[in-house]
Amino acid sequence: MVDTLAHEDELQELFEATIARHDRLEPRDWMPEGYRRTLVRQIAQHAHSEIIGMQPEGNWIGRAPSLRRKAVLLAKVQDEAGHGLYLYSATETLGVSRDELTEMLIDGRQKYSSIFNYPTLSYADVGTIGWLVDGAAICNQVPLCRTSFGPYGRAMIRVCKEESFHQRQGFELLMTMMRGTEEQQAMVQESVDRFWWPALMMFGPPDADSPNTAQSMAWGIKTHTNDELRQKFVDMTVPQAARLGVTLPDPDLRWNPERGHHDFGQPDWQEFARVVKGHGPCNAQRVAHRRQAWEDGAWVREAATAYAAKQEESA
Amino acid sequence: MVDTLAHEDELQELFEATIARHDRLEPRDWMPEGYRRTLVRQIAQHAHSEIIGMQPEGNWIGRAPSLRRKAVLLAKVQDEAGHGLYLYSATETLGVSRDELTEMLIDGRQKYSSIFNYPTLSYADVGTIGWLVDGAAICNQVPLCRTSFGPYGRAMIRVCKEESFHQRQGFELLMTMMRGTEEQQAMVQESVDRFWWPALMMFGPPDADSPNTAQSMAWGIKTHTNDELRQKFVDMTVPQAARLGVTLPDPDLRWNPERGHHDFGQPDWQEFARVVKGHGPCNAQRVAHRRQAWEDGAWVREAATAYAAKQEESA
Amino acid sequence: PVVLGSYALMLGDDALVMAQRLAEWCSRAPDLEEDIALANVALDLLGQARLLLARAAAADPGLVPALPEGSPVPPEDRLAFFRDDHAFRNVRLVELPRGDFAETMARLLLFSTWRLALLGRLRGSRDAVLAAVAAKGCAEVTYHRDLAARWCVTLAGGTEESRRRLVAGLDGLWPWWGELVEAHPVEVTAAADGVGVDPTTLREECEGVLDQVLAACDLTRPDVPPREGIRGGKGRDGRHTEELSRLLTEMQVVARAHPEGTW
Amino acid sequence: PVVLGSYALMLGDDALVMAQRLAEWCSRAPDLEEDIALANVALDLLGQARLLLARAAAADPGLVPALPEGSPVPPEDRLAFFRDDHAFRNVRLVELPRGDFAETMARLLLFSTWRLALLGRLRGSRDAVLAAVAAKGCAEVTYHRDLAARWCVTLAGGTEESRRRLVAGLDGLWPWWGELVEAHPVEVTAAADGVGVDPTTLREECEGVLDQVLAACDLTRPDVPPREGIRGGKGRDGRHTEELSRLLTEMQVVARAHPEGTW
Repeated sequence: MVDTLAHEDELQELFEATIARHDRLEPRDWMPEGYRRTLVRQIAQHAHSEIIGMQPEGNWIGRAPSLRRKAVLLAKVQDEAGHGLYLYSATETLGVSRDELTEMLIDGRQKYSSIFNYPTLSYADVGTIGWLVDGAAICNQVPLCRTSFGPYGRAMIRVCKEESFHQRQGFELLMTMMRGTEEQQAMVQESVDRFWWPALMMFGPPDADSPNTAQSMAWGIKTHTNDELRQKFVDMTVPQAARLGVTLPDPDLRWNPERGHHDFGQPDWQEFARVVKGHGPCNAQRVAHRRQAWEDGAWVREAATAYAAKQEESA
Repeated sequence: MVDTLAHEDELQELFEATIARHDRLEPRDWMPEGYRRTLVRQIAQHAHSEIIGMQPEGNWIGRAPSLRRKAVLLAKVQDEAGHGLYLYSATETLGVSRDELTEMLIDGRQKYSSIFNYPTLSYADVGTIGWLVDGAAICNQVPLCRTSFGPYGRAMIRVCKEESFHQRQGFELLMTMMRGTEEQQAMVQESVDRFWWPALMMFGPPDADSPNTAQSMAWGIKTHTNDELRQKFVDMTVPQAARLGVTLPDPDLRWNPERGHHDFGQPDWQEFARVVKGHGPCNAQRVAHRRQAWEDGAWVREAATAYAAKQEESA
Repeated sequence: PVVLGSYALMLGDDALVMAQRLAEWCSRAPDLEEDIALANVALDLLGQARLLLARAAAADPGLVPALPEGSPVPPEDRLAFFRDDHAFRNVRLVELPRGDFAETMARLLLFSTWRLALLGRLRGSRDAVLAAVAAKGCAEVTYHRDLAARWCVTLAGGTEESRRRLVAGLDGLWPWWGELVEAHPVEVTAAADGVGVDPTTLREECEGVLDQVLAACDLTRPDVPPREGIRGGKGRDGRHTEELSRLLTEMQVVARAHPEGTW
Repeated sequence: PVVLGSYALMLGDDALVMAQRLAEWCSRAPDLEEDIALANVALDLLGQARLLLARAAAADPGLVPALPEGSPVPPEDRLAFFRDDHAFRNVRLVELPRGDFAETMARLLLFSTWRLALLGRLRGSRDAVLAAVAAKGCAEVTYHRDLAARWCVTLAGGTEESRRRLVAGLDGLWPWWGELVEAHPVEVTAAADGVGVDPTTLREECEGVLDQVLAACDLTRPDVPPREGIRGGKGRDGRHTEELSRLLTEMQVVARAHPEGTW
């Protein structure tokens, strides 16, 4: 027992040295249980967000208003499924299977990004999600490409590359619509009005209310605080909004030359808390949709397993 | 054994006398097994036609183009459910339950009018079904108000009254549409083109190919031959078509002053045979829809039965 | 008249959207009797919707979508068929997918309990049309509520499966209930003007009735918080679920294809 | 060019409607891999549809619906989004509801077996655009057919339930198969002109392939006659099932709400 502990101490030192060097940990390396647990939770939540995130945009695939836009949208939602796949693979290297995580998602034991609990109400939302939601996701995720766990960091590199392509596509859709009819322009503005505050919430609560940030930063799982990332996002987005010709619905939003940043108002954090707790406009619907697909597909997965087993037997 | 036969002979005589007097038989009266079987089959087929007939029109309730038309259509389809109810009640007086008959319908052991195996493809079809299909049904059914079996005859009186109301409503919809835009007029003509021949098929095969007609007429279950009724329908419909301003799609259709009737072409009886056999455009769909509703509702019917039983127990 | 128009629109949209959902049951109900009963409820609500939308259009012609010059489409149909989802003012409860029979009856219980209380009070409206619609509607909605209550009790006391489904239906719908007894500024003003009813004043009565029905079901009110709105807005503000635009897509397709059509 | 236009329209509509149905699986498939695979198939077919509809519009501008002067909607989108169901020329097989996963794979097997045979021959079309679409499409549809065949074999040899569902899917779809290998006059003329393929000449090859897959499933071709048309007409004549207008209602709603929109 004493030996094991001594051994663990050494391993802990090795681990900390790796983190300190900004080197990457690989699945075969020893890691503290808390680190592993935090990683699994974070990667799973990210994977779930990709999968649940297919729904709000998927809602418009059938109604896309041109053949080109239909293909672009379908391909984008398909990419999200792909991101989910890479990320679930990263959790598998930590010993947790995709099926287990899916069960935790549909049981409500694990979360996904609260942004997807808001409905998509017009085709402009497809553009706004690309521009604001993927934009915010990129701000969150680019630093994760250098995260301390190898498989996660490599997955994030691929994800970020595709997300930034999606972000440009979203912006381009909105730009095209802003050059269209008055109704189209109004659709874009209305959509931005709905998504602005939920997009700011994507960075999580203010630093003062984010108790896990310090540990995650120490472990190299997180590299910037919520408020830092939120500020970065606002600074990046304001000039893009101007280029689009839309107004961001925040009367407190203005350039602060002293700080060299934009000042801006705070989202309704009580709303955020309610949505995270499950009471957002679409929480129940999103989880029910995922559960339905999972349950409807059970017989197919069983058939594939049974068929593979029979093939193996006869081989 | 000899006695029973002698007794049956007497009953048969009584039965035949009733038929000969054009009096009505009631459920408690003795009737030959063949008569009962034919009646059950005919009434059930009629009831099934009402219930399956809800689907082609029901297809447009959600899309009805005005609030008034939506209410008219919903009320009409509701009436069809009501007709189904009366008719199933008539079979119940012959000792066959609605549930048994429904099982026979969804198993394909019993038929319904082949007209409902054609799709409804535009809102004009709602009018055309009222005008032509209900019109043909009335021609078939008015004589049945004097049919030899009491409960059937009484059900038919009520059904016919409502059907003729529906027929006028259908005609009125078409008339309104013919006063509308060019597109609406074209919709009406296209719909009439599709439904004319199937409507003529509703009277069944030509007399020469209708082997059961003689027995049914002898029993007072049927009072006119298929061809007589078809002629009557054509003669009734041609002037209505003229009033509407639509063309009936039959190049052979013309007034024959010698016969005092219209001459007309023959429907494609091979198509009729194929549709009756189950290969029409919608047979599979109609039966599947009915089966789905029946199966989806099983737990509700079971719950109602269980609840009633508990109430009885505790009473 | 602007407030009256917006208020009538709210009550009309509630009835219209609920009727559209209920009519989906036609030819799909568990039994012919229920098929007929659900069609009856839908027909009553359609009738109310027609009168209320016509009243809305008369009170505030600015609400009515413009169509090509000379279009014969009457104002109530323009409102029903030519507005987009964000111009609808119904509570979100009525636009949710129909669900199974238990969910349908649970929703009808919530909706008709509330609407009966509302129409009861609306009979005293200073607007004669609203008062008349309410007077006629009370008898109709009493039947709807009884139908729903009877079925809820039957399903609760029927089989294990029916009870499970009823409970699931109630649990899923309860978060949408609060919206019915919350006041939108239009409702508050309409109440102050003596033409409408402030729905917050109906809460106690309605929840009392619901508690009675639930007690007969051997159930209690689900303990779930309300569904969030969007930017503080809900159905009455034109901020709906994803379902409404799909519902309207179907409902409006023929009318919109023929803006100059006569039906 | 009129025949070429109508012919390209038929092949384009087949691809478009099939893609619309397949895309319904997005976020609903049994597993992420299948979600991605079905989206791939839909994307390939969407791409084919775009090229074919553009070819149809170029060959016969008379096919293209008119929109308000100055509308920026390109011809292939006008064809996709502004025609009514009776102007669509797809076979009815592709418009049927998606059904379960087994039915989807059974349908994809029938459709892609046929389309692969067709595109293989169409590579020799005298029309350079059709020939190029066919050449590119062959690789795509080979993958579709393999995917479908692999899943049919897996489901046939998986569990009792999966086999039952596959058989039900095949039985239900078979009556619609005949329509694919029947010749419409446009197809006959296109074939005679050297631009198209007479589908009756594909029957033997296709049914040979299907028999092979079915043999691997330990099944034989269902013995069911074809579904009747309407007044002798089927999908190629614009006489469809009730499903197509519902599918188009969804597909076209946003585009039609904005006939002058830029997307």
